[in-house]
Amino acid sequence: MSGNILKIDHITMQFGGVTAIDDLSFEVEKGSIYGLIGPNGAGKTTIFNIITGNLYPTKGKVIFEGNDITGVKPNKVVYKGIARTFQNIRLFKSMSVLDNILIGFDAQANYSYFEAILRLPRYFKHEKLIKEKAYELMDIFGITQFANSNATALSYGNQRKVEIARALATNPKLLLLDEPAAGMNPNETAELSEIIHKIKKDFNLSILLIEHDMKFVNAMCDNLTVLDYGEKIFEGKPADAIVDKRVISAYLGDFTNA
Amino acid sequence: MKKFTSIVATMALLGGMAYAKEVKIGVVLPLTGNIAAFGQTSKAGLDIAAAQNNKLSNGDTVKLVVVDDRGDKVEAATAVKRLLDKDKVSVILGEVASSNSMAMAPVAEKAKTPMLTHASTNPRVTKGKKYVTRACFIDPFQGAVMAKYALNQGLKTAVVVTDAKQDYSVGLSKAFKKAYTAGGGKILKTILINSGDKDFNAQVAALKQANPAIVAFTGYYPEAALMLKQARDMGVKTPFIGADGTGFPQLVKIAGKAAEGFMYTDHFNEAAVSSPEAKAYVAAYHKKYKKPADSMGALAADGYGMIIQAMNNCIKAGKASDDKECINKNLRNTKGYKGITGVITIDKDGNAVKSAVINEVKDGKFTYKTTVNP
Amino acid sequence: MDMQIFLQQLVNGASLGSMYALIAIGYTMVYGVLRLINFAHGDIMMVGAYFTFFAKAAGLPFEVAVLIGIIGAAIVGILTDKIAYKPLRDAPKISLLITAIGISFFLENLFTVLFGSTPKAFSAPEYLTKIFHIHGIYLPISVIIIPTVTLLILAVVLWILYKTKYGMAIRALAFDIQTVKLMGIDADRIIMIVFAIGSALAAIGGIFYAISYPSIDPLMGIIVGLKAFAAAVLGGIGSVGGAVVGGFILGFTEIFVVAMFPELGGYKDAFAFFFLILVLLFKPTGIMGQDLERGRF
Amino acid sequence: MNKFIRNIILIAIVIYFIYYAQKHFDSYTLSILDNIGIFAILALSYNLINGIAGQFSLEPNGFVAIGAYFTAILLIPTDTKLDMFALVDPAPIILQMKAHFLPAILIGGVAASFVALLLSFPVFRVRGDYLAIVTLGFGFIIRIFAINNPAYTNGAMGLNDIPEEANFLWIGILCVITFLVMIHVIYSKFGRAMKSVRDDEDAASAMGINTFKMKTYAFMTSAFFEGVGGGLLASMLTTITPDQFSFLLTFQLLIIIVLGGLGSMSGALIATILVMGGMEWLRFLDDDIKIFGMDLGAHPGMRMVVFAILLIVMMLFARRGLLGDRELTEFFKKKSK
Repeated sequence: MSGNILKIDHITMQFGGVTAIDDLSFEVEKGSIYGLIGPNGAGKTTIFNIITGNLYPTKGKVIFEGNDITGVKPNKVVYKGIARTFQNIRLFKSMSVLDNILIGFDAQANYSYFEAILRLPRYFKHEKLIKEKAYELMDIFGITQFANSNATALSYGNQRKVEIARALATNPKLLLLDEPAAGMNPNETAELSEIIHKIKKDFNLSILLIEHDMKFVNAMCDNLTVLDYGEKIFEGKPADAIVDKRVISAYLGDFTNA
Repeated sequence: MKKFTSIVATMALLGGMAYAKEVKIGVVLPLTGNIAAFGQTSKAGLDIAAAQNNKLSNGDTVKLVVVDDRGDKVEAATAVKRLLDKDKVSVILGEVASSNSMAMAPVAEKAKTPMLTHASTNPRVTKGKKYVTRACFIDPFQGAVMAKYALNQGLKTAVVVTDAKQDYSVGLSKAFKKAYTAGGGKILKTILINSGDKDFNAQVAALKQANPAIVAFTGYYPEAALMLKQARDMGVKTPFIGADGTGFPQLVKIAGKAAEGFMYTDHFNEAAVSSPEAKAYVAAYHKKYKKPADSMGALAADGYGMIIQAMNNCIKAGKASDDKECINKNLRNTKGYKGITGVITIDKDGNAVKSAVINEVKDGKFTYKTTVNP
Repeated sequence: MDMQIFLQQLVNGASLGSMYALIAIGYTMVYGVLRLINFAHGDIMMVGAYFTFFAKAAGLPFEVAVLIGIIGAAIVGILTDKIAYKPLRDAPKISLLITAIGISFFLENLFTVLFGSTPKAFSAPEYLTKIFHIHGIYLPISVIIIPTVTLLILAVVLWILYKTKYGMAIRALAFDIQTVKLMGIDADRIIMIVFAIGSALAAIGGIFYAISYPSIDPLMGIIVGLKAFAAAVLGGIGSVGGAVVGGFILGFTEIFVVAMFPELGGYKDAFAFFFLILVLLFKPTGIMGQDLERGRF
Repeated sequence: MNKFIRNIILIAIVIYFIYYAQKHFDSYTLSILDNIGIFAILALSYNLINGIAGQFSLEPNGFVAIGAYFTAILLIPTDTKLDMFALVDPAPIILQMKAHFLPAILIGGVAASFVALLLSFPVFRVRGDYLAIVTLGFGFIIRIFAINNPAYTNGAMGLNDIPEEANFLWIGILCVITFLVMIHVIYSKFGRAMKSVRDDEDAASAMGINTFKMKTYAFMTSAFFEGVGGGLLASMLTTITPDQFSFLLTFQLLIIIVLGGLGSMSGALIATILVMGGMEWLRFLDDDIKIFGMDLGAHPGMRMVVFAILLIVMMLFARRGLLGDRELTEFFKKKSK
């Protein structure tokens, strides 16, 4: 593979006097699945928020495809090719599954406000186009049957799928998944990892994921970084992480449970 | 049913005078809302007048259809439409506030229905209108009366208090200033207030600094009362003069001792009435409400009386009592109508030419001082 | 502006600010526990003033009438909550806001129907309306009493909030209604207490208002209520101290700006909002407020 | 295409009704319809910012005022203006402003929309209840501004003798247009984006939605039609004053859209008819009430008391309004399934 898609360059994040992330660096190789793990409060989601522009780091840079994207607004980051999901699924609760996914296609529906109001041909053309794409996506995730149901009426696992499909709709190069397997039963988890591998291939994606579930991470990731209290305590292959002493001591509780 | 109607119609034709019909007067008043006090006092007077005389010379009965507009222009205009279309009234009586009357006037004008406002003093209410008439004098006259009276007392410097929210007050201030300056007086300052305000300490301080010989207050009574009180509390002894918007018993109740010596121009004071009609009205008012008759009620009663007279004149001329054109013509040609608030003559613009009275608060009562003729 | 006028306006501002502050406390407390802009709060103030007026008109001594006014307003406040707000605890916030507006309309118009809309003259006993004249400054005794009583009341409210069991529960409620329920505290009862305190304070504000500006009408609460609400937001809604600060700032601003620039007199009612917008733009949580989602007192 | 033809036929029927009403109804009925039509325009557009985009704002009275004043100034003939401005002379620009009815109405809308654009920069810095109070303040300030700048607005006296060019034909057709525009916005990517901002602002921007832009689009569209509604109101009433545009107007609209179900355009239409019609129908309560020959006397204000009670009861028992956030058609769809 040819180099990095994402580079976290010496990032420090302080809230008030508290250091949430301390001088963190790592690189995500293009086409790989990269894991970011660590106990609760280790600062994993903070990193996501920095990458997506929700937070501005105290120090350091986020480099995406060789460009500095530190502090680029969340909605602009999406256009650069980064999409994300949330730890506690955040679907648009009043909208159908289809509409939720169509939100992801927003930028690809290329018609203006006035064209929408006047119902000019471009409106019909582009709406049709993105709807077709949305159905394709739903087919991949096996959620087509729920297209017109309210998104929040679905089972937890299906909601997770909708959320990933919605993120994929933005046509990302890098997908950030925040604990995708959280709250899923083993069957659902297995199905999910299958889907993730499939979309990675089909859409030519790189994936950065946060996880708790060590088994899941082992099965998924090419490389990973272990965080503890904002500090990197390990970087390398999953197989090596399991035997690393610092990781074990920091992570013991979760380890044994997993 | 049709047959029955035609029988009735024939009988009516044959019977002539014997068959009495009902003529409706639509009344639009602010019975609720910010200026409800004006509407309610108007209605009190109107009720007295209607109880005294609700028959026309041909035996037709007059019925009042009273509608509340909440002091709102939109409601006032809608009310007129409702009265015209639904209740089929022949005349409209009302409103008090000039802005509401101005919303009503075009509707009446368009429907070619006479409208008589008893208390809207802004000149623009009747301006350019063929079917709108009023039973009260207009602000330029009232402002001039205030100015002349102040100057005659030797009070040559004035501060004008204008209620920036009331067209009535703005128009009146302008009229006062014009007449006052023309008469050799000097306006030191104009102080703005907003109706609904209760705190006038800052304005009173400004007033104190200017130290005029007289304060011309052109707003309504709730503000007048509070401002007077706060002025006297802060040691301001300058006399105040107001206009018809201040002559309400609540002024004295709210301001208490501070109201002593307050002068104002008004349409009417029951102490000054001389005609038997006016005396009868005052007596009936006392009997029913157990309080002194006020000018809003008296004006409303006069408005009612003028309409009755116009209808009777129509009957005399052989027209129907509900002939709108005829009623309007007679209203517009009212000359020397002996009303409760004085002798009323309508000029070519539809405005009443009549005298004003000047009252003063003495021992908590509105005492009559003098009458000023146009 | 010379010293005399300055001092004069200072006491006037303190007195006006006190009334805004008293009413603002109720707004802020209800907002703290329910996240509700209680639009009917200004009308509760009117209710308090009217009850006092009628109790006095019925021949009761002024002090007793004041007590009746305060208790009456508290009862109306509690009833408002029980009838119109409590059934909607789980409903969207905006439904609650609409019922608050409904209650506001209801109280204003009910009092109009019952007692007419003509302003009534509110007379206070001599000892509250006496006027001192010191070095060219006119001091109605009320302008001394009102701020003093306000500060005393503030002390009592803060004492209740920080030193009593109920106060702790109120503050806990402001953070999270669910946790409070889990802790075994009867949330509805605490909310009732909040409404009682808020309404009682509004009634005191209303009575002070009626003493200072002795004319009361059914619509008297609208503008004052709105301004007090602006004061509460200005100080940081949810914070009792903030409400008082906001109230005083508003009172002083209104008095001083008009005194210094009389030509701005017409804009007086807009100050509250103009000021508020400016503050919010630079410090969106108000002067003493914390994050909106984490109310506190 | 079937649906398209059906919609065309529906619109044609509605427009024929409007035309028929204008020709044959009496002026009282028409005035009620006028009121309903204008309030429907206002409620529909207010629903876009509050219901669809979820930005709880309380400013429509300000935009209605802007539209009304612009339209009025453009319509009133120059000599009438000279005659009318009693407090101070009108500013030269006021005398120069002149337009025909339709352009005047549209300029009113554009002016309101432009103010909305300027306002969106500071206003959308805050969210939730703060947004509500800031926008409420804006509406308040607009009114005070109108009172205190007599050279432009004739101050508290307001403007009179506005040519009465608005009739039910105009109002009805503009109401239909408003409804169509709203529906077209809602069922497009913009409507979806606005709803996503309402549901979860952070998630929306994580999906590439420019939330500020969507709020501003909703705000400006809302303001445009509120301005148009204001212009129609001015021309229908022929007279306007600043006090007409108090927050009571906003509250009335708020009641309508919440009653209809926030975010539901057909709900807003139904609620407008219920509220405006209801206010008119309840008028009998203010008249003398006679029961079994006993005259209980008139109780002015009773109507508003009953209205308030009805409002509270409705909110208690139909919390999400009449239609929730769904459109009427969605109910039929469900049934047919």
